Amino acid sequence: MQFFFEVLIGGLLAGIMYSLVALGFVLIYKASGVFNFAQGAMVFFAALTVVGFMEQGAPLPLAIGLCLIVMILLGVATERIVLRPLVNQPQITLFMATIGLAFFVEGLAQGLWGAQVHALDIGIPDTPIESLMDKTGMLISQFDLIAALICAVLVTLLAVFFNKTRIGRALRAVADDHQAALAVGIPLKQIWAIVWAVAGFVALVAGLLWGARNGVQFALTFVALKALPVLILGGFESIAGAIVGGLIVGSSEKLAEVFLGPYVGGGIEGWFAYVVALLFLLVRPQGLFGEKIIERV
Amino acid sequence: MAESLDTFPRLLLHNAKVRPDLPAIREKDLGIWQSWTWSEVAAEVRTLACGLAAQGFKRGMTIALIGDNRPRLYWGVTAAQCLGGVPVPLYQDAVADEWVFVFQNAEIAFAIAEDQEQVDKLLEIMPKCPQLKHIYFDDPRGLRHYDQPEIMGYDELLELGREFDRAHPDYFLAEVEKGRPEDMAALFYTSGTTGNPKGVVHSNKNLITTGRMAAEIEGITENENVLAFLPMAWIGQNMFSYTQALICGFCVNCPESSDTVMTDLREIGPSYFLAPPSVFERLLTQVTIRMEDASWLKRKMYHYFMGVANRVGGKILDAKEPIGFWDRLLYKIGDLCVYGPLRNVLGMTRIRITYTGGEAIGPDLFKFYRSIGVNLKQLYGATETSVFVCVQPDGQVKPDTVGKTVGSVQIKIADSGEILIKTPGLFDEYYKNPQATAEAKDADGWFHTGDAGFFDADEHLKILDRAKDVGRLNDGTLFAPKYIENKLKFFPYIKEAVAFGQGRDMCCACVNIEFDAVANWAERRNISYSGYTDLASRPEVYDLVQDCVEHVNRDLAADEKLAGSQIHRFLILHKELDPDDGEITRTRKVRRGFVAEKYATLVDALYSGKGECFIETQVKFEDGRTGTISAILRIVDAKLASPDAAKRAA
Amino acid sequence: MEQVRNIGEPILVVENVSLAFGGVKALQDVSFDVCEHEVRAIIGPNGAGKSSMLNVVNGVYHPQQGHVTFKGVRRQDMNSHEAASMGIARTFQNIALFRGMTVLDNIMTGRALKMKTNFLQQALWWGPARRDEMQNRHKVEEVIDFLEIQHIRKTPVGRLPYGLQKRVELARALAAEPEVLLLDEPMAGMNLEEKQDMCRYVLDVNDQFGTTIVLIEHDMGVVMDISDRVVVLDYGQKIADGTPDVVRADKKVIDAYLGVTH
Amino acid sequence: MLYRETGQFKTSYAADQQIFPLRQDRIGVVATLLVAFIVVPLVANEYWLEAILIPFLVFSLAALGLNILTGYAGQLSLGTAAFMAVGAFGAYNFELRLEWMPILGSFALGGVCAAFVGILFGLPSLRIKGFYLAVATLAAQFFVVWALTHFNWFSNYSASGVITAQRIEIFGFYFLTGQSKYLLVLAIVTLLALAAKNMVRSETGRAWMAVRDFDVAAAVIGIPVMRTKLLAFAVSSFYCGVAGALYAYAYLGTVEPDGFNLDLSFRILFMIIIGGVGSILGSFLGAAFIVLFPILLNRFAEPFANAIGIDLPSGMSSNLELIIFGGLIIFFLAVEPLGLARLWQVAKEKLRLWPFPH
Repeated sequence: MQFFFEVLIGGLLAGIMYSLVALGFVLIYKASGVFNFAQGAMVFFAALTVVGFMEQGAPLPLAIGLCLIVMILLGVATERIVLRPLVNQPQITLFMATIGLAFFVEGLAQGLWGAQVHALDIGIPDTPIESLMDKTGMLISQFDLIAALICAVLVTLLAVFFNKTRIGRALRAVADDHQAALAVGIPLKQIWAIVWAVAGFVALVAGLLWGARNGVQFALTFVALKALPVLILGGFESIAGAIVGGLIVGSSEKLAEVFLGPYVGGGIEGWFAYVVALLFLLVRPQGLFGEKIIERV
Repeated sequence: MAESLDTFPRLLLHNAKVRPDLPAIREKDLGIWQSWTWSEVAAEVRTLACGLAAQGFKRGMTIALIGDNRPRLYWGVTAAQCLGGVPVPLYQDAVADEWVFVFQNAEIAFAIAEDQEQVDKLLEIMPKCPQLKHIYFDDPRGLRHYDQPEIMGYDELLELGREFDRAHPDYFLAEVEKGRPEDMAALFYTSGTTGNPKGVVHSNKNLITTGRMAAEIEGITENENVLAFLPMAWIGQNMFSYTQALICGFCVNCPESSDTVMTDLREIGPSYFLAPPSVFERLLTQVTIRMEDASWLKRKMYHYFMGVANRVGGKILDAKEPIGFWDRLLYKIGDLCVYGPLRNVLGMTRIRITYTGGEAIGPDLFKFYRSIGVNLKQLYGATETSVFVCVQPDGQVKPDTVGKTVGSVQIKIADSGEILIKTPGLFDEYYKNPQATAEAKDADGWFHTGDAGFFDADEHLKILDRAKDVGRLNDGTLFAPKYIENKLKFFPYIKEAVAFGQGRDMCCACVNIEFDAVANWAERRNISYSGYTDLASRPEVYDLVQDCVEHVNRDLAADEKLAGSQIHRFLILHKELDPDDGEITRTRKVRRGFVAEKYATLVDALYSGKGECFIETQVKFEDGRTGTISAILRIVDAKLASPDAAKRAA
Repeated sequence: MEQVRNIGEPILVVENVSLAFGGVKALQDVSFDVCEHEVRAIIGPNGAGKSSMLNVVNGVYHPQQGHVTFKGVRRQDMNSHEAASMGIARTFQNIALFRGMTVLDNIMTGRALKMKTNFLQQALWWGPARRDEMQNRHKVEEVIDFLEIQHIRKTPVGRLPYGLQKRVELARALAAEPEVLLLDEPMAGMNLEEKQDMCRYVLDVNDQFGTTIVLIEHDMGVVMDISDRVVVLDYGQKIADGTPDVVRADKKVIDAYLGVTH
Repeated sequence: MLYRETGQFKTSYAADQQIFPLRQDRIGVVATLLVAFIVVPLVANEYWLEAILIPFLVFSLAALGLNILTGYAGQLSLGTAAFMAVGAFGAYNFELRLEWMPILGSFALGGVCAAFVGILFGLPSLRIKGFYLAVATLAAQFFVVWALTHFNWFSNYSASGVITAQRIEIFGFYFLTGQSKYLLVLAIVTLLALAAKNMVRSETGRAWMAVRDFDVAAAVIGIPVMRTKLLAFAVSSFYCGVAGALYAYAYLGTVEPDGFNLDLSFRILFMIIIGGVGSILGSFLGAAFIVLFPILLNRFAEPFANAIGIDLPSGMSSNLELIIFGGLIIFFLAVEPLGLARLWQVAKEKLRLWPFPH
């Protein structure tokens, strides 16, 4: 039982990190109706950029600051070059465009900083929390816990941003109805640029955490693939959904790997979340927190 | 040829025997070109004739055929001829009243109509034409609930025919045997420019002899394809799509509808083609409009190569003069880049011979087609002469003549300048109108055409105008209105023109704009307008037309004899001249006298020096209702060119 | 010409149908019937539930209460495919053509239920599939001829003006040779001439093929001229039912509908 | 300009509905096929055949399969490579375990296996649309690759699932040279492309497109939406499966499940986006582009960079490739969503109307 909890908590903590990536998707989806497949590439890009700056001699905070600027520029450029020409296209077209964007960003990142694996140290030790181990005997990484805390703070901040600030409310209006938002004078294009910039920031945080944990390498882009089932579970439009979905995915896949994996040869982490999400879709296509779609003809 | 092929029914049976499986007629219907072979046509005609016989149609009776070009209407023509009856094709777009005289004059008891529209019109005139007893319709749409006893579907008629044929298996061939070449084969009503129409009587012999003569000269074979898109009531259409088709055994193609003629023309790609100048004009207008929308580079290329074509194209087609290597090469390149594609989009790639007839054609228009390699030739003839009188022989085409006489046709020029004609195809008489017959055909058998003209040094006939229209201004200057009008009409922006001047001090003109072309032009310049009348009155459009008029004036000035008849003043009419309003004939000839009378106020204003004039006109809409259009028309002075300046320029 | 038609027994009966989306009641206890060969109109102001009614009839929406009886088969809800195979075809208020296809292909889809070959035969093309295709093409061409859209046969529907798109949609429905044709505002957004044309086509269809027609219209004038009986809906409820003359004189209709819009 | 359509009229529906109604097109296609079947094998060297033409054809087939699903039936799939893998491993196992099985039969059965897997993963399409579905197909991608790696039976218990394709033998003839393999692949691809064209121009294809363009309307006129979608998944996966088998047998010879990764799926998706969504021709154009482009890039980028005095770091051309592909995808989606095929069509239209612009 103790082992079960250990796995569960490990899964939940990993799940929060999934949530963080998923949050990037949700932000953009809410504001512009785009399912941004390039979110993973942005995470990779952010992490690589920070490492790159550090390798050039910049201290961590400066590297993060510089990278933030780069990410904001990238977000704004994306809005300009990718979204604007594609406005009013079907969602699926936009989705495919972001796959193109993902390739572009990945190519750019590696082109700029090289393709080798970099280590990233952000000063949080990845060791088990001793007090916890002493008390319960569970091995919970300190890093995971801090990362989860950072995520939680970020998520809270974003929730507040969305619900309490003027820009946040404008964002929600945009998500509900583009035309109407335009009609009441909300500057759609600025809003989009802001959202992409915020998504860039989220990607940066995710990139730092994931990069510090697993090393900065191309595989970081796959983090985004993990986030997809999270979104399906949680619904594309819900921040709460992203969080709950992340927790479900993180915990269930860890549990499955540990308790189910041995029977089928292991390695099921890669797809288990998808199968869960798929089964879930069949029951509730709009996700946990999504709204039911009524098709009018 | 053992058997005598001297009547239409015999020609049909002959074709069914010697080329049973070649296509005789096609119709674009339900998306494809439905085809019938000669043997199928012969069988169908036999059944149809038997059906008519069962309904009491007898030798010497008349039958009206009304509708667009439809195979079944053509078969109706032959079926009637098989029984010794007389087909009377009518203009399908006429309003019902126009038919009354014809039905009464020809005592028509039978009619085959294309569809509900035509049946309705027939029902409308039935009270005035009590002898009309049988109406058959081709397309049953909307006619299901018509319960008048006179009305019957074509298919039902065929059913009767099959029954009749079973009961009297020898009847059909016996009737065909009874046919004589001298029998009346068809009645063509010419609307004329004044008075009631006259029914021109042609025998089998007239039509067949003439058709054969012309076909032999041009080498027409069974492999030709023609597109039947002109009214069946026009003798030219009959000659090309019926008489010569039966003589030579070639295939006639009926378009899907009048809206799709251009597409159908392109699909079929006829090898033998006849159209009045207005069709060629419309095609050229389209070319001009569409080219204007082309990119700068394409336009440049087009104009450059059209220049080349203008210089050498006609000569290459005539193969008369030696052309330099460089010009030949240029023309070849032009053919690849411009002329060939142009012929292709116009549907003229396969054309071997094409005639324009029915009206004089503007020389520039004429040259355009020849220069891009379309063998366009002028044809002179009349309903009364079974069409062919003069044809331009290959290699000797001159734009301002109508060519040499065909075969055994004789022409002499009367002292008055009028052209007199004797031909084996000369009509027998005007139906039940001996007085008119006597006026047109003198005791020696010469037909008085009413056209003025003369032979040039190469024995080519040159037509000036209608004899009665060629006149003089008060100062004695020669005034040939049609010549001036044709010059105006060559501009894509001008659709019709009427020139006045006979017995006046100067020449003035009323002009109709070509709506499509001017609308396109206006859009390009962001000129807004609310409709035809408004567009026609825009000052910008007036400027546009003024340029055209002044261009014509410069041309006229270059000719000593005509320099005095330049257009001094003109106006743009607020409505299109319309056959429904009687302003032009159904073959689109302007009725100058009628127009002068109808628009007397305008003509007065033209000559009184007023700057504008109010006019209100009655118009007939397509559905027969009438209404009025009124407008204030501006009248504009055109600049005259001095003969010397014109000469210097030339 | 006086129309001579034999209006038959009820072919379609709607009984006490209620439909709600979430809390919004689109239809409340609506009943009416449609007789064979008649032209039946459903009118009412915007948002009266007219389109919802059609959507219930051909199985796009499933009512919470009530029944629809079609050709003697009574059921609470149909699915669209079933409705189509039983002989119901329809057009939509906002044109629902297949925008990536030509006019011809669009109309050919109307023959979906009449096609007898499977995809393997079609992959081979030669033989049965080709024959099947040709036969159905012939039928489709008759519809094209009937609605006079020959000149646009091979044009992608997206390039057509609105009025023609409406006609193509009607053609697609007709190609299915339906017994009942549901038309959802066939004349909306048309100019007078187009409306007259459309009226003529609707009447011709009814006359030529004996098709029963249920039509929704916003514009009362047109409907009154061409329908045999009219149902009036307002706020999801039936407020009148009868011949055009009866309906026109109905006090409730005048209040609810005429009073508002005219 | 080169088209002379005048006089090409149709007297039957069969003539009107043939694949290439224009004579000039028919001549062009016959000429292309003659070149492909006769001239190319005679003049092309082994490198061209083995490294360029065979993969081009194999990818064309896979793109064709994806295009059926995505372009015609409108269901986006990101699992193409998985279906190819099923085809490859399916064919391998049929060939391995059934001695009497002719190789073409194995290819076809590999395709059939892929079709079944396709139907299985297509089931969610009955409830979900758009990128939800795309995500569902990702599940296929990961699951299949995992299953093939972890269940050693599929790879006959080889390490890490690597399989080596058996030799291709038909009626005693061994397809060992590039030339013979090329001809075999070409024949298969030609036949399957013809079959695909036949399907999309008949009721099957119209139903796919109807479901793609407006599923509610499709249902209302009697098109069985579920069956249509599943059929699209099945046929599409069959094509991908056969392509996968050819990928293993005619192109690489040795494959492992990881070779059929997400990257390959994306590559094939790019082929149809660049080549033309909803176009048979586009599948070929897109495959040609994606196959040829990196080769050209490799060959010309470095000399070019050297010429202008830049020293390209190693691996740069693969990054450049990513950047350019990504950029092109965005470019095509924004500017010409129907891809190269559409450009070709526009050019053809222009030639037909020449010298007029419309």
